Amino acid sequence: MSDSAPVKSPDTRPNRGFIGSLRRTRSLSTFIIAAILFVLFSVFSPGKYFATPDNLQIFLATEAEFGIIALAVGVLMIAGEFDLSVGSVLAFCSLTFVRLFSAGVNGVLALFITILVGAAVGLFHGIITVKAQIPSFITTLGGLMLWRGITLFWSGGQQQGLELENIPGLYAAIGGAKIGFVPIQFVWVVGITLLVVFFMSYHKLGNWVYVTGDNKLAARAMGINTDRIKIACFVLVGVAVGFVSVMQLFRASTFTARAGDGLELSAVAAAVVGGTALSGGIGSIAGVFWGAMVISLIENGLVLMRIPYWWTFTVFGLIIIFSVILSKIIEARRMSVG
Amino acid sequence: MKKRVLLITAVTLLILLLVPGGAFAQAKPGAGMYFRLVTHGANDPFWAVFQKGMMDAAAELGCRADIDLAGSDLALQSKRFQEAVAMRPDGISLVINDDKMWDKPVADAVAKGINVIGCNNDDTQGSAGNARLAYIGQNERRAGLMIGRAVFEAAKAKGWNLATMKVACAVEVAGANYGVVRSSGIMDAMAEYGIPGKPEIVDCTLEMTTAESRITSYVIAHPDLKCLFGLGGITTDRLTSGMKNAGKKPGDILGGGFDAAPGTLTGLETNYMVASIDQQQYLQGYMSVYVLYLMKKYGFAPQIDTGGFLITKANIDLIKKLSPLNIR
Amino acid sequence: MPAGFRLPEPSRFFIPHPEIEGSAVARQRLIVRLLAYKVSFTLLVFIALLVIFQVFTPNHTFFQRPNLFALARLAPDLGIVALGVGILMICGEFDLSIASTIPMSSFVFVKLLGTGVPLGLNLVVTLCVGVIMGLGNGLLVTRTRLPSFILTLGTMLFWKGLLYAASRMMPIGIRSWLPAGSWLENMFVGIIGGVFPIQAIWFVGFAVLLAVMLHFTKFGNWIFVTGDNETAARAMGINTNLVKIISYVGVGVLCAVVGMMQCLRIESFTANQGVGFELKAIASAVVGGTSLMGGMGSVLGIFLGTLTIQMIENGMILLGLPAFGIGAFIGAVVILFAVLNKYISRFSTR
Amino acid sequence: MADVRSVSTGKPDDGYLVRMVGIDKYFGRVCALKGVDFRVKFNEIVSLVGDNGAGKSTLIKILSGFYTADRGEIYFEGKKAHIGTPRDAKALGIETVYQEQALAPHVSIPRNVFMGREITKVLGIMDGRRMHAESMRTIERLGLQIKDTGAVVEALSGGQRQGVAIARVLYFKAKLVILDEPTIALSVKESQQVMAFMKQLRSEGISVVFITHNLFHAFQIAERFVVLARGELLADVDRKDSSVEHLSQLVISGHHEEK
Repeated sequence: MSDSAPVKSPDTRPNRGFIGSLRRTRSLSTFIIAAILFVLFSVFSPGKYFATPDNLQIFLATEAEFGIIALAVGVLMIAGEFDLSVGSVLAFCSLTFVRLFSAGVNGVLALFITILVGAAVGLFHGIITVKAQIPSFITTLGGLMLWRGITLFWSGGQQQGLELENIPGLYAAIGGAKIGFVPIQFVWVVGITLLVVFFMSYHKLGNWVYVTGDNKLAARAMGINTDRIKIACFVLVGVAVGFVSVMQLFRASTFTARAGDGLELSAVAAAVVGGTALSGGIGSIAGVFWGAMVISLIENGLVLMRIPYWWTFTVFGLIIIFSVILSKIIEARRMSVG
Repeated sequence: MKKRVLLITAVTLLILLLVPGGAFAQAKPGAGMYFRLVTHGANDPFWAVFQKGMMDAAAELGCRADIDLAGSDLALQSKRFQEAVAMRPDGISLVINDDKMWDKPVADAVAKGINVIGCNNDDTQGSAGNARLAYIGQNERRAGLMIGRAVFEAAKAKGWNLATMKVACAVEVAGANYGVVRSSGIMDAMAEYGIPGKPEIVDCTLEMTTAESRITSYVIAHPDLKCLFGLGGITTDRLTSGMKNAGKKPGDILGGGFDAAPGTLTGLETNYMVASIDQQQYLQGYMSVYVLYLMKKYGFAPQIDTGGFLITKANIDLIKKLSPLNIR
Repeated sequence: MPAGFRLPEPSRFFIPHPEIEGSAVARQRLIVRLLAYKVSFTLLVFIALLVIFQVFTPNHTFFQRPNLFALARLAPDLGIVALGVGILMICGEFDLSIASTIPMSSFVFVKLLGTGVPLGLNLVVTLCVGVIMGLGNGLLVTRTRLPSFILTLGTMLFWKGLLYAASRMMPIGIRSWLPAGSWLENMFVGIIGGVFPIQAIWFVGFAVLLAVMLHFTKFGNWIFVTGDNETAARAMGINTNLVKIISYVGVGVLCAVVGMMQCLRIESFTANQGVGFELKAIASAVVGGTSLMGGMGSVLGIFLGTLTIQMIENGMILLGLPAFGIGAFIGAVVILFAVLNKYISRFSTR
Repeated sequence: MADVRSVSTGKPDDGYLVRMVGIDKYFGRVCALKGVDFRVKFNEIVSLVGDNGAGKSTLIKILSGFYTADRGEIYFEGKKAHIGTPRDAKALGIETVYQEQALAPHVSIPRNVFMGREITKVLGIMDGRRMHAESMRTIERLGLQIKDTGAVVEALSGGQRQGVAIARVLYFKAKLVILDEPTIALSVKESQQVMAFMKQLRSEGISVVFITHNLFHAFQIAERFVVLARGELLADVDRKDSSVEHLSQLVISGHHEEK
């Protein structure tokens, strides 16, 4: 991605037109991919069941769960770090909530504690990664096994139901209500996206995250505590995972120790499809939002297209390769147009 | 670059076009019908056989059927069920692996006029606990009970002291539903035979070498181990090699498990294994499609117990013949 | 930032300090100098683990024959692949698609057995599967210049889908076509004198071969410089794309060998062969001191790293830790190991 | 050497912007700096020269707060100063422009200029419009022309990038700017541009420390030269008392030769 080819006086040419706007808003290309997929699935799904309220509701609700985590992972990747442990931490947080709740803890308090637990896990990963200067890839690979293991050990692998009837208010706020046609989860992800976009684009902390990922030494020379920024991003991922764990728990109403399996690579894929660089410093929150949308669309669309299970892997693989190549082409065009 | 993009697009489209073809043979009784089998299963041989049954039935009836696997993630399975409902198929066969979480979704789907039946696992209260219209299969817990009985009977015959016997289970996906339920069945058998305690569960992963390595280590680490179960096809397959690696002779530890993978058959022949359960999941997949078809057409709502088949050294030849056909 | 906060002095960790380097090294004691090489640290931990496991396992089962036999017979599966993946990482790239290359080659091997092709030809064709899949990855990565982590994630899923579609995830036994005791079986999974598994010899053999290649040949040097500074390497006339492609092909071939080996030992193909190896292989290489950025590492390190990772799994169970959720211990150990590794090497470069 | 050392006994308020006195720095047992004195007057361009390993960068890192000296004192504007962190140095008005470490390449110019010291409204929300206006104004003040002001830094030429980094210190009203090899990877034309920036800085009343290997660049612009060798101060000469040949001989030989 870091094409170091010298750019010939890019400042002399205006930056207008369609490609220019792609360049300005990196997220647009991902949005276009998402839109194309949406149309394709709507038109070609057998019986046109894709664009029915039934399907869109479950799609939007589950997209939200995935999207919130992908956003946090995207921010972390912009800061130059990775998190492979989100799936396991999700299961761990789910279990925390279920255990607290079934022990009679107030629902809101339990939610709060669950988010705190997620944050603590993020803090743990962050401190180890930053202070010991270990690649976050390894720290969170360890976390991937560690938290799943602890979850299994603590739960004994047993699934556990949740008496959601006792907390109608909280249930509605996080997983049950619909606003018109749109499930509440999707309202959450849109709200959170706007909040994160605001922070990353208009708040100084956002700027610090970008420069930390882009050029850590420069950021440090300018007095930015890059270690703290990175740790904060890990904590952010933990908070997001903690919140989503409860959201997912409310939708499924049952805890399983295998919750979130494989989520880590999908989240990274969503961020990359949305134009986030694996090396840090590059990426936009809107891009990650649409990247998560693309991945979720494929996930849901393939089912509705009645693609047999085994082909979904192949199509997924192709789409991942295809989207990163496409964003690279747009990138190259953007460099040449300036 | 452009060429490559075109190529990739072409390949994708080709796959999309080719895949749905084939099954639409006309003039068969089920032509035009579409069924969906929503399971919590994983990419393992058990569900492959289940799926084979589904595909065979669909081919015979000329209908279409697809399977959803969810890797024991119930949140995902719940999503898959909602998606299946959104597709308004002619019927859904669902693994009802929780007494509570499926109550409302199934009732809603039935209210929408979709035939939903249970397979492989049912609500513990049967039709009283869930609005599903029919049930096909054998409870995983009963399968666990069957294999437990078989192995403990052999242990009793050897004159071992059942009150102090150590039992362990190897599982591929720790925490996955099938393992939890099957080991509960084994625990029921332990209670029947007066074996105290719980079996220890060994986390083995789906990967063969890792599984074998962990089983071996576990057997070495626990010289007092007497009965070892594989809770799935892959661990059962690796039990024999694990015991051999650990220097055990046939009969030192009694093995039992599920499915008829090649390694399992070797174990039965060489007496490392006492028995293995064929849960006849082929039937569950096959009958799901047939029942959904008949239900759609004539409104039948049967309860079918597909039973379990105990594979031992005595009947191994039959299994050996059928195993390569992916039926057992 | 609190007033008392002090930034670490970057040059100690990042940049070799030109002012101090020459004289400092001369004054370092031998043991410290040895420790400065990550391999010796990996070796030290390896030996320490051996001792710990032997001393603390009940009945000292670690060094008893059954356990050593199992390790020697099973460790090479991941080990051989990890060697290739580690070298690829030194070259600056990742390969997650090994989790599909292994079962794919095994599948082709079994299918060819069914057609009655001569074993020698079968062997060659199966290796070719590895070559083709490696070549595909290599071309994709070098042509697109996109992060290999994400590209090979894509190819892994791509091949996985094809494999599942072709095999329908069913295991296929080999005994209907290949009676026990064929030369291929003896060659790959035989047990010498009934005590020593031949896989271990293959593992060591590959390690020695690759070590010579990496550390003593021109091509090995090219791998290092390609991973360290690709622009510089290209400026020196090294075809870095070719180096990377060859490294990918190497990984593919090693995967094909392992796929076949595993198939012969298990006596069947299963679609889940190699699942999880992709991350474990990377972890092995990192534990062995390979840099995730490329340009740093050694075959001995990777060799010891993969043995360490597998020994930890084995040892944890032997220690009698709860085997349900054993992953937690392994995860904790990976983190602990990485931290320890970092601090020791920091101490030794002081 | 003795004549140089005598300076350190001068009174605190002696007309220097910065005085570093008797600086020692050890890395482990290795001595990187030994008794080095270094002064910068108000409104002056000083060139710090020396071969690799002479201790230039260590000295500068002490001045900019990355390292602390093991011994010695720093006076800033006549007052004794404690510089423990980069932030301390910035608070005093000492800014450092590193060649590769100055900018984040994928971030826009205003965000680079204000990195770490963003202009904020309430609750840390950035005032993007003002940041943009201020940064462009400063860049123009420096005499730099950038048309696409929304461009990321990666799209700029090497000289322009240095300009952005220097604009930053100009904006924040530094009193002393340290430029670490600012011309090293630049074309002749771009190097001239960067040196023009330095002149502009001085004309705004800012002192400049210019670290370089290129003695021709140094001689073209600096009024005074400080030569280090093997961690010790070798010479401190005004331009009028020196020549490029003299300097290069000092740097190469590493010791004084009486002319």
